[in-house]
Amino acid sequence: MILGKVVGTIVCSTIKDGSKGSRYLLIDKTDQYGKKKGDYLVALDIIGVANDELVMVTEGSPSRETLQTINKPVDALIVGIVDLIDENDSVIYRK
Amino acid sequence: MILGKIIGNVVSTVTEAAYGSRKILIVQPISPSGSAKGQSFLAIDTVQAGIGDTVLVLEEGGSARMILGEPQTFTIKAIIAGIVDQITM
Amino acid sequence: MILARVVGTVVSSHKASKIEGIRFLLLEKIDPVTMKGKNDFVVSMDSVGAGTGEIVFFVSGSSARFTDVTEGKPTDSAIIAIVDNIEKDGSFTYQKD
Amino acid sequence: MKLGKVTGRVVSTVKVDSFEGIKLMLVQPLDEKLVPHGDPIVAFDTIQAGVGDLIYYETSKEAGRVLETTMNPCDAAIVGIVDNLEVEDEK
Repeated sequence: MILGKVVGTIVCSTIKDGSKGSRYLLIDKTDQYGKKKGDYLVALDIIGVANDELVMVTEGSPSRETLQTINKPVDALIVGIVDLIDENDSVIYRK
Repeated sequence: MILGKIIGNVVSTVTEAAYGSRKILIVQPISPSGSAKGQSFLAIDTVQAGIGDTVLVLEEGGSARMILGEPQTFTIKAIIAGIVDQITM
Repeated sequence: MILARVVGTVVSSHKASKIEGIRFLLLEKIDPVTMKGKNDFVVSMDSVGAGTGEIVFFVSGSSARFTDVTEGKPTDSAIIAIVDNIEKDGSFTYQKD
Repeated sequence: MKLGKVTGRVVSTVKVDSFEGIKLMLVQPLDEKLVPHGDPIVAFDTIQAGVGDLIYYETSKEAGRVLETTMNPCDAAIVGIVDNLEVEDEK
């Protein structure tokens, strides 16, 4: 999973993802310290994430491996909100 | 399948249970002319390949499990499926 | 999923029989903040009826086969949505006319 | 599989159900000369790897197979700890 920050939302009225009311968020990829890289992707949110939160994003076909996304056209899925990262025994990110 | 060259090996005792004593080698993807391209990765050996050998690598989990005769639950993607003797173009 | 602008249509008269009758669009990936093109292009199957100039996002890899249009088709890229607006940090960077 | 080094831990309380109870580690991808390559990723750990360990990990759909539950949106999992690494000398 890669790390990224939620920076915005994408609203679409014409969408063919086979489900209603999906929430697509704009994610800026970050390093382990939460520093944004200016490299964006759109990811599906099924867990309820707020703006500016550091999240983990699964990419590719594993994104389809949940009950909500099975057999859906999705290649980036937010799988968790990061509370804390420690690196070499020191906390480098805390929510 | 892709062409690769064996550039190293990895010894590991703590692994996923199913890996057991399987041999793990470091593969550098190469072009048919033998020049390195892209990032190296690890693959399980099934053909007794050694360092310096040019090999055929299969990078698809289902096929890899089929060759090893392992069940669906076995975590694997890349295996070395053959040693290349000669490439003609 | 990656945001992109539809910059053209790709017409191919000689193609695999399995992909006949499907519309192919040429997409340029964009930066969602400046809305400028990144000079990085991809050909994608259209499942939503997007037109030139519209902002869309597309799915890559095996997941691209999971739309009505691309089901069972050999594809690695499919447009799944036309974007109405993009909100970043509380303000709109893009709003469809 | 790819080589990497475990550099830290990641804690997450709000996550998809199938991630419950799984250890998440921060892994820095390395090349065969153990030079860092790209940004760190978050990977599943089911073999009790520790911070500082040289490991190898599996990516994409195969990674989710380290768990017995079949539906699992995991795209990276540590599958082994490296004891010894031998790389051919540059010629």
